[in-house]
Amino acid sequence: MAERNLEQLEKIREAVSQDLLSGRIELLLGWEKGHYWWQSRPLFASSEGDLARLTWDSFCAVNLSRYLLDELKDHQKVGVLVKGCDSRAFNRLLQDNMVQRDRVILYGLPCPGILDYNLLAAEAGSKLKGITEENGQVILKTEDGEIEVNRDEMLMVKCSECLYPDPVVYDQMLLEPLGQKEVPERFKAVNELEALSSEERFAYWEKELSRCLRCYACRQACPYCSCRECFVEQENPRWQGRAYQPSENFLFHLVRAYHGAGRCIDCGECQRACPVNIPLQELNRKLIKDINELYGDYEAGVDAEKEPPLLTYRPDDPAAFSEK
Amino acid sequence: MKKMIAADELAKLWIRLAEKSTLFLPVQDGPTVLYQPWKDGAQVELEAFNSAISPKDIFLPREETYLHYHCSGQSLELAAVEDDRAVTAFGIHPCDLKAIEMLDRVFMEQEPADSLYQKRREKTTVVALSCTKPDPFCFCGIFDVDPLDAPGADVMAHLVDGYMHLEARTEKGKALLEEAGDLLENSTIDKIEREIKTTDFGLDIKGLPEDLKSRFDDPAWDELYKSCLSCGVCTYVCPTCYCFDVEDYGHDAEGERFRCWDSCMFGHFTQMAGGHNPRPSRKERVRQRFMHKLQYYPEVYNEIACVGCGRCLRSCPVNLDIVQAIKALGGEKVEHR
Amino acid sequence: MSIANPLMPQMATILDITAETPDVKTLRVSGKDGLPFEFMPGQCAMLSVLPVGEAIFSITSSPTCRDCLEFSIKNVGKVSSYLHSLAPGQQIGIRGPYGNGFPVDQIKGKDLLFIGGGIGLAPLRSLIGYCFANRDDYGQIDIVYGARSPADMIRKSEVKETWAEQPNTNVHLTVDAEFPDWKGHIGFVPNYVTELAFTPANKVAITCGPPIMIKFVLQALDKLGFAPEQVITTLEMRMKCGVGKCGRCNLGSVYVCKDGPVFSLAELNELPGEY
Amino acid sequence: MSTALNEKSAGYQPLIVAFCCNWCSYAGGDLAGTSRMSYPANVRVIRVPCCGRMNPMFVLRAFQRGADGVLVAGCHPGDCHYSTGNYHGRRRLSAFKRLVEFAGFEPDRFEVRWISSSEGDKFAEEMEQMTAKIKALGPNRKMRDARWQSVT
Repeated sequence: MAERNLEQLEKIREAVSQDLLSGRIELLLGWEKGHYWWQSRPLFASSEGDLARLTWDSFCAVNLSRYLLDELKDHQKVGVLVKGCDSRAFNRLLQDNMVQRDRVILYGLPCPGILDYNLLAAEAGSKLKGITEENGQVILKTEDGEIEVNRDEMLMVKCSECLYPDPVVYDQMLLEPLGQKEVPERFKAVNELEALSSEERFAYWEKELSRCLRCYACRQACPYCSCRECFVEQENPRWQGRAYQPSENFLFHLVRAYHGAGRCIDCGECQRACPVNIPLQELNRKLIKDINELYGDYEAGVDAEKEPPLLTYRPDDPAAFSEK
Repeated sequence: MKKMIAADELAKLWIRLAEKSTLFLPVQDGPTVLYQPWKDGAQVELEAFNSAISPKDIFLPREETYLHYHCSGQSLELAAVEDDRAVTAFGIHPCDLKAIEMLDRVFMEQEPADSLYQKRREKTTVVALSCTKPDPFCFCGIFDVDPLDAPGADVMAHLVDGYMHLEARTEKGKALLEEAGDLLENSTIDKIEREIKTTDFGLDIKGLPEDLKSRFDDPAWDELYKSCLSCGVCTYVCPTCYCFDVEDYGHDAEGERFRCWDSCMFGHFTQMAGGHNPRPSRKERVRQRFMHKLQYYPEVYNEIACVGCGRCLRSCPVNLDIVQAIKALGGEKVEHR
Repeated sequence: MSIANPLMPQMATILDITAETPDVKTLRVSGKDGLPFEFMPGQCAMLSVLPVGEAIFSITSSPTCRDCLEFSIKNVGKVSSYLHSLAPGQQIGIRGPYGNGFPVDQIKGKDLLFIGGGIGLAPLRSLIGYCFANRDDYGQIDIVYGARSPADMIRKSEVKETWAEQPNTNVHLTVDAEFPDWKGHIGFVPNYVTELAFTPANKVAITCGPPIMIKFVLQALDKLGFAPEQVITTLEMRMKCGVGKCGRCNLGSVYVCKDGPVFSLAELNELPGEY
Repeated sequence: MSTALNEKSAGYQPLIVAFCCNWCSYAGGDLAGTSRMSYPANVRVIRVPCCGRMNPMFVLRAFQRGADGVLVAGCHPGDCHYSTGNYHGRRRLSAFKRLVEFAGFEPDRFEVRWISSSEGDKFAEEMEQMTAKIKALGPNRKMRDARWQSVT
């Protein structure tokens, strides 16, 4: 009911099934449908039968690259379907020496952005039965008839500000590239927060972070959080206490974000994974914005050869403090 | 005792109830609905389906300090910390109340009883609220939850045509209605008629617990866990999960000990000091969680530890939820397989 | 009505601390007036040092010892290393007893074969002491105890002198490899058990030690003809509450802290092998 | 660090934690001391091998446990004992400073300064200034752990 394009899916299936059958890859990481048409979940396909479940539609949000950390332990060669963000995540892991390039086949899928079911349902008003898509529009099929909405307005937060819909690294591009996007509003939320007073900003974060359950979904979904042992679990010294105190919430979220300084690929999986909707991308983007301002434009994950800004320096670097 | 109050007068009721107890209500907090202590101006969302996190933390708080210590030289003093406040838990849905009754068995019926939980439970008056419009993830029907009635409630409430009808079921419930007697009028309805349709996802759970007894090493476990991210979302939003940790905070001279939520999905959960871990990988941990719900708990208490609230379906970032698990383990109607 | 908080420790005092091996110390701990609580051999207690935390240890003294509890503790984690650093007179928190303990009545009238390795002797020692105090209730007692080196043996003088002198009792010691002053048996515990060729008739074997030793001891006993019902072991798991609620130590629906830690091999065979 | 100064007393005395590079600022502090220069007693100095060794958790932990201000002091650019530690430190601490400000800390609460081993006077002066600025800001409550009790 929500297939983006069956022709596209056939094309993808054909390419990957060839490789899976010939043994070029042992496993394909893709997506399959969940319980409902607006859910697509990870698929671990190792046979043609598994591939019958493969899907490619407007709900394939899960970033698959992170699964390589485990799957490369069990498989010699793994194929991954990568959207723009998944491919940047792959570069992140590559730069962190967590994966080997020659053991992975990347199938590029240019992605116009993932739709947010909650936005669709809110727009629909009455019960939403399904959608179709056409020329940048989404047609909502509701109990009371059809409603047409602009697709860009129905995107997940993480996609509405995406700069790179096309995969930046791939072995095989399976669909037609979409080209780089202009996102003038990328730092809008950051700018708005910066305009507040310290007190207001603190109150804002204290409230947002107070919902944190410390479930660590943000960390587990994140391609830059690939440490074997996270500071959170470190026993000696014990940095992160388990209490739900504001001080512990701030410690976790500031350090988590800071560990992504110059490394965060801005895929937004942290924020998507958060069960209580904490705006985590604002912390990540603050760091991206500052580092770009201070040390030159850098987009993590776009070019695996380019050195991350916090791993290098120039003698004449500016500082965010007085150097007199 | 059956009373009612106009829905637009409810704020008066909140004020009254909050005078003598901590009043928990489903409140809009940013983009989520959570059960929180009521404050003036809070945006109460009685019809939201469903709160992002279950109301279990009214009874089993995320964090509760139970002792203070003082040390000087070699001597140590321990002082118990007790929480004696009365609580009103308002707007608890039948599924969530059933889940709390499942926790009761673990924390109160099973020896030794947990005094922290028991005290809080005894001090709490539960006002349950029947459902009006369940969301697509609600599947309480297969667990025999009646979305229109919560048998364990102190007061059973219904929202009908702009009125909230309140029926006291226990002494505690009666006392609550009497407390607010001047705000209430006699209820005009006798029985609530409402058709509630929830999905069943094609599940058939009959005999599943017994069936799973011999399936600890089932090949289904080798596939099911793969998408798991090893985060704790499912366990923290779940109304029937209750794993906890105990931790100290303080320095050499004084501090406290508290208990807080923990999750069996975390790798460190079972890791021993020497390094050995009986559940070393995601596979063992995913199996533990689902087996606990579907086999271990029912083995002791004769009931699957799930109420179909749908929170794990809504919140798991990779849709690895209990329905997925039940299906993978063969708990599906024949025509759906 | 008011019930006690099962997580609340009571006060205890460390009477003395003895170094047993390079990484094991034995703590003698008393409550306000003697024993903090009554217990049976094989049961455990939670020791608290604040703000470091709490950890569960098996009680190594016999309940017939009335003035204190003894714990032989290996330095492996945060709490254990902190306990090692304490001095006599220090007050700590204690709660317990936890677990089922050894089936002292069920094994009455039987010959007993104790098989311990390293720090694994600690829980066995409680039962051994109990059996000696009720000597007439039990048949012949064989004690096989091994360690990596002579220096790694705990309660050495007690094992060699006191236990070996008891009536109808044999002590068999072994170390993993040759050591200059060691004149006893050399070899791993499971092999020694096989060499000693114990007969299973009217005998119960009770074993505790590192997991790898237990695994091979069970195989050796099986070869000697011991039925699973005749073999008893005690498990170690991470625990936080001790009362079967916190969710860490379960094997299926069985909680090691409450329904264990003592299991017969027959019982263990019925449970998920997650230990 | 576990000393929270009495904030209720009339003359508020802030607690400032200064992480000083072993090779320069720490020696600068020494020089200030041996030269009999005076600087406020509000500063607690913690020696670190290099400002490049600064872990952001050091700073946050100080705030959690009662610090009203945190200062990191390292070698002037070009003078690092390990050649490049402070160059890296400059980038990292700049990003971190902006992040904690974004989280709601006043800019003066967390500062970075370059102080060499011969700059005893600068050391004393910076400590003086930092103390004055924090005194003006008043006690820090942000990120202070409500459970942290002072050692009496």
